Amino acid sequence: MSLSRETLLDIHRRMVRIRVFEEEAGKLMESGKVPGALHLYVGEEAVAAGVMTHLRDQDQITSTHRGHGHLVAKGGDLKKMYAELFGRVTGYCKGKGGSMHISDLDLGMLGANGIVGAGPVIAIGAAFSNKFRKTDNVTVCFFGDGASNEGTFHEAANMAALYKLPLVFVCENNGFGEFTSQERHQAVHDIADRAAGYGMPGVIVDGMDAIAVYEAAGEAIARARRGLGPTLLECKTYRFFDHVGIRGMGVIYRDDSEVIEWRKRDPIGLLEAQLAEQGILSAEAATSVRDGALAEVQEAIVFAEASPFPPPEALMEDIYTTAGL
Amino acid sequence: MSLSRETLLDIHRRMVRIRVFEEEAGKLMESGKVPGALHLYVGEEAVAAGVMTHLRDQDQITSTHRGHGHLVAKGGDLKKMYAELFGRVTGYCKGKGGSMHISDLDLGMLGANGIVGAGPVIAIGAAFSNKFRKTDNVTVCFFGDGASNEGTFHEAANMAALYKLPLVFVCENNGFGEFTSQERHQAVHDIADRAAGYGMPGVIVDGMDAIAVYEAAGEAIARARRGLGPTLLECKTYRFFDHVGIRGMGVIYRDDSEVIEWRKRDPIGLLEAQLAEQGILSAEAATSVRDGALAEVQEAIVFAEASPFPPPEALMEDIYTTAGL
Amino acid sequence: MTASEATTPRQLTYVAAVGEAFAQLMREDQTVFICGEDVGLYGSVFGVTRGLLAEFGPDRVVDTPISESGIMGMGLGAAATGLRPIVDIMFMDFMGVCMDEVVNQVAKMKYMFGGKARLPLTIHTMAGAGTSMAAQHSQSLEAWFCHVPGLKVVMPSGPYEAKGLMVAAVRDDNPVLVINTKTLLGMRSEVPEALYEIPLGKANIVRPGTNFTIVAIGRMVGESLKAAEQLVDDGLDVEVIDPRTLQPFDTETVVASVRKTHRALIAHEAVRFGGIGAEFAAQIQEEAFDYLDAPVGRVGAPFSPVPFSPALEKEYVPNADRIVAEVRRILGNRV
Amino acid sequence: MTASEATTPRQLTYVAAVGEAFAQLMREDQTVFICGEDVGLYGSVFGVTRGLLAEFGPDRVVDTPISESGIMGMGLGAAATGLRPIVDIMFMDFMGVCMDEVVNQVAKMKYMFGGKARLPLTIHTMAGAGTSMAAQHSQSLEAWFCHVPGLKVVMPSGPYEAKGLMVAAVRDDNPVLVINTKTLLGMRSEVPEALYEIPLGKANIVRPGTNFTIVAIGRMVGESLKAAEQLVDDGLDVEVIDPRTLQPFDTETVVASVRKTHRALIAHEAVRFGGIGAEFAAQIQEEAFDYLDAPVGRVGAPFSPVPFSPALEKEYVPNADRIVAEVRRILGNRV
Ligand SMILES: Cc1ncc(C[n+]2csc(CCOP(=O)(O)OP(=O)(O)O)c2C)c(N)n1
Ligand SMILES: Cc1ncc(C[n+]2csc(CCOP(=O)(O)OP(=O)(O)O)c2C)c(N)n1
Ligand SMILES: [Mg+2]
Ligand SMILES: [Mg+2]
Repeated sequence: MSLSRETLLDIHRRMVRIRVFEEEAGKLMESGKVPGALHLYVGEEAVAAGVMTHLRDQDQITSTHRGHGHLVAKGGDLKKMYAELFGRVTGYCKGKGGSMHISDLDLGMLGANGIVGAGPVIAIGAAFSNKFRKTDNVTVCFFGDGASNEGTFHEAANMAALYKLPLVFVCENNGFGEFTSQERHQAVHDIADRAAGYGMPGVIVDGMDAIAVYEAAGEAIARARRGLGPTLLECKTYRFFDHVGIRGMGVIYRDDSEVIEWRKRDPIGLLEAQLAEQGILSAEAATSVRDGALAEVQEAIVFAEASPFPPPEALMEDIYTTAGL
Repeated sequence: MSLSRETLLDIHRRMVRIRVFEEEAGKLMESGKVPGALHLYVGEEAVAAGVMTHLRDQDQITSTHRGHGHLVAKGGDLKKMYAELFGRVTGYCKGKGGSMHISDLDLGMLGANGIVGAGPVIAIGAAFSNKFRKTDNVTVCFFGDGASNEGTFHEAANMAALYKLPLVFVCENNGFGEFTSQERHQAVHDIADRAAGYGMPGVIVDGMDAIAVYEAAGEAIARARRGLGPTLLECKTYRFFDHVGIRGMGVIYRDDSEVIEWRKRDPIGLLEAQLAEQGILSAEAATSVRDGALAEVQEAIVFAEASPFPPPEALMEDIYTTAGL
Repeated sequence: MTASEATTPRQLTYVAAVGEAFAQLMREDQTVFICGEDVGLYGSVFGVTRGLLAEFGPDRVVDTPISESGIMGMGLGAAATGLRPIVDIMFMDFMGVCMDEVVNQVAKMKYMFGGKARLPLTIHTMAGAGTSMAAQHSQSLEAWFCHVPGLKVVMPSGPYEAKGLMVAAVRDDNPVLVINTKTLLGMRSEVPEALYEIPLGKANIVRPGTNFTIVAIGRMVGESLKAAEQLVDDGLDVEVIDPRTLQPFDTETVVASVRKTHRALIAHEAVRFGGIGAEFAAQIQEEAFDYLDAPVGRVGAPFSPVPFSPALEKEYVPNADRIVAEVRRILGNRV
Repeated sequence: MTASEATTPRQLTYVAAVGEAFAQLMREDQTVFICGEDVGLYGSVFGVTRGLLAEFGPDRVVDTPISESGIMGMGLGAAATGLRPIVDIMFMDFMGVCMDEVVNQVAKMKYMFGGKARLPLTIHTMAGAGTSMAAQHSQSLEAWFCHVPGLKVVMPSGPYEAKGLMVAAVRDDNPVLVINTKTLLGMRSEVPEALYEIPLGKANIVRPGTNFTIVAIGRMVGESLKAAEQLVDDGLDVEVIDPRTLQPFDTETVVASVRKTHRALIAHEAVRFGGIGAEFAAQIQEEAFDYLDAPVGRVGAPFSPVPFSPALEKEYVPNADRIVAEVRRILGNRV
């Protein structure tokens, strides 16, 4: 599959927007301006961008606690996203969800989730619904290496294969479940090895290589759209920052050398080199993409900070659906 | 591995005792004498007997809702078992557990269980305990094909392989989860295929052939004792009776022809043929084993029916451990 | 709506009433489907889905693997994307296996998303002891779910309620937990053929009375009616109220009754300590304190797991005699 | 035992008190081990197990995969075979993921086996809102577990209780759920260095008073003490009682207090509807009906999921002002 110029630039732009969104969000959290805990996606941008570039608004995704990147890549409104992180009424969830529950049902983004492993079983429901309604929409379930040990993944994988659901399980294997490295939480090296036990293909891809992710995801998604059933796509990636916040080095649970090695394969740097080589993106162009994203993000932050907090009476609203919605 | 005469006769005797125990229990349930629901083991005797013949009293097993066969094979006291089925105070659980919770901690039988999939996670605890206490005891976890779709199996399998626990997962694949055939509850034909996804060996054995089960179980148990970690042993077997009770044919969810085919490979008939061939067990000897078992069972039933029901005050006893035990 | 308004004197069993509600609702709305263990080919171990597969086919009557978390998640994901699922969890005891999906996902999604979700999801399950099924197949755990914002909880006390509340639950655009009682499945009563709704959140005065109020749920409604007869000799004219919906609870109707009768007792099958009866009693004494002539009594199961032996289980499950005794105890020498 | 009896005036934070209890208990009994997510190398996300891995090694301080059912089952299987496990479930909200293991297995095994099981299992978790962690990391669900026969439930209100109750819980031969409160972790108080037990099932009168009783748990104990000060001007001499153990509940101490003070209120962080306060209130009106001059009040969270926005969360979490207001409301013109 050779990618068009537009597609390549599209992927690149999504990745840069995620990176800038996360870097700024991280600073705001560390400075105490954004309340709560942020799980940042920096280092893993190629996965969200490579997959999401294939999706329509009607295609659903289930996300994780590390969900900003997924929503940005799915086309999320940065203003509403930042407003949510700040807990403002203009946010995606009117400030009621925050980072861990950020969502946009209109974009098929069924929510970040505070419960590890919650996504897979929700994803089979969305996929079932797509099939039931005779659409060719697909559902993509993002989950981590740590989440691959929750029983919910197992149940969802078995049901998806049994019902041949239009679903793709995208495992973001960043080598750690919180502060526990993969070899300390499972005896297998490749999570894709679990696919065979459910009767679905298991594919491994370099999660730092956006083009590789795009191609592998393309096949899995096409397969799902054609009604041929689910695929387990394992993306080998790495979390540059800490589990929560922005600190990436000098942590007790991994060596700085490991971080340095992975950073050499920064997914954005990697893609920009490939694009430069193909004469598709010059250094200047790359910079202007970043500047554009930064301007957008700064605008979103200004919007968010200028937005009001929800009024006290909002506390008891949105719990139940009354008339209509 | 060539089996000694004693071992072969031991296996045979265990199987016959299970068969007779279950047939009589089934009648008593159908006639309303035994309250509640009994899940009978008839047809699957080779699995319990082939595995249990390797175990010591100190080795633990976790069982299922279909647990009589496991306890009989582990050396359970038939009197206490029947008394429990009848809900009498002389029963294994003083009548508080019944068929679905029959257990004998002194024999390492950690209980039948009313929750499908409950056993695997309890089994890793027992296995962890064996390792922690530096014993070479092993734990065997029995579970069904239906249970293999519960998240608990997945979590336990992963943890057992990760910690290299002295544990053997014995899947009793009888082709049905209640009234749903295997091809209608999972997309894989061999549950053993799931082992690779956890980093443990997966072995398939003819669950109607007691000798084959004995040999395969022997290797897995020896491996566990040597500290080399868990094995997933899938035994292909069949439930001759209905999910609950004794009716086996004329049911909506399977063809009689299928039952008839499987019954041709009745595990007891199969073993007796093998033993006759080797001149180890004559037809007469086989009959006397059965007669002996029947006498034992009848004695147990008389004991049980003659036993008193628990007194009302027993209702509020045994909920908490007070002084000591 | 009371039984008298029923359009026909037709009698139906509880199990048939539930099954009829399912079938009629599936005919009415093409987005309704039901999934669960053995709900299709076998028609459910309790018989509540018998015949559905034949009429609606495997796309809408879905047999599932034994994966309660998966089943509940499937219901949630489908509800969030435009369908109207009915999820069957065979025994209420198994709700523990999918508790996270029910409590952290189903109940909270709408709120966490700032209201931007419509979740017309019905969860159907079977509660109750008395069938020699022991500790893991006999529990009544309604109190857990009534404590969870985002859920509605109903508990039918008979065939008429079973159908009417199921219709209201499935048509409701919120997650509703329908708790049926296995020992009531054979009970018969008048059940209209037409689709009818019993409004959620509205209690039913089953037996009007003047000087004592019994608030009973599920199986205890029938037991309370028996108790009421026995208490006539005590000079008590008992009003029996069936809340029908436990969440939201119809405080108004119950409090109005107690302000009239001045004495009250709550009866449920669940363990007494921490049962929903505690909430009802607490509310009654809060709202009707100055009207109460005696403490609000509670009848529930003792603080033990459900025993297997019939000899113990009959001591365990509350009944009319237990209710009568408790009424007399709390009235003591106050009568 | 009250703080004054402590052997040394040493001050410790809540988090350090829990950690010290773990370490001392592991030194005392070689069969004690702790397992959970990131309890080893990282020392737990709350810091309660910091230093344990270094002292006791990986066999006794076990980092687990993210598999709550597996973790809980591991604790149960180990307890049933002679060990004394401490299982850590990071946030109480995650109990839903292993609810079956806790409720159907851990709580019932002894009874189902006719008493032939000894289960010295301690389950440790963190509850409470107020940290902008939203709906799935902020719940207080103690009511669920108090409703389950076979479990004991404790909820420390400060560092002294955190250590003493943990010691009692781990030494107890039954499954005990220890619910710590994340917003109290930084709180300091006098904590004896020696291993000491706070007896399970015994309430503590934190502040003696004569004409009003507040029964408060966890974080609400401190808030109630503040409220008591504010209420002095109302002519109220408030007695504040911390049950410390919720299951079994020390009805005796609480009822004795109310018979003396004639007015009572329950305060907890959990959702008010169906909270453990309902059980306490129901028991008080049952046991002290003739002594009550006013309805038993309850303060708890409103009936909504926990919101993320600080602007809403501060409205959500109960506090001293809310308690004062509720006391005044129930007394109305009765004072
Ligand atoms: C059921 C549950 N258990 C534990 C946690 C705490 N927790 C939050 S994120 C996380 C690690 C998840 O690891 P992984 O799935 O690999 O995702 P990653 O953070 O690496 O992106 C854990 C243990 C949780 N939120 N939910
Ligand atoms: C959590 C849970 N879900 C459902 C059930 C109802 N149930 C009892 S046995 C059974 C089938 C189990 O199938 P399998 O594991 O293959 O064991 P088998 O009965 O075939 O021996 C089911 C669904 C249960 N007891 N527990
Ligand atoms: Mg990870
Ligand atoms: Mg089976």
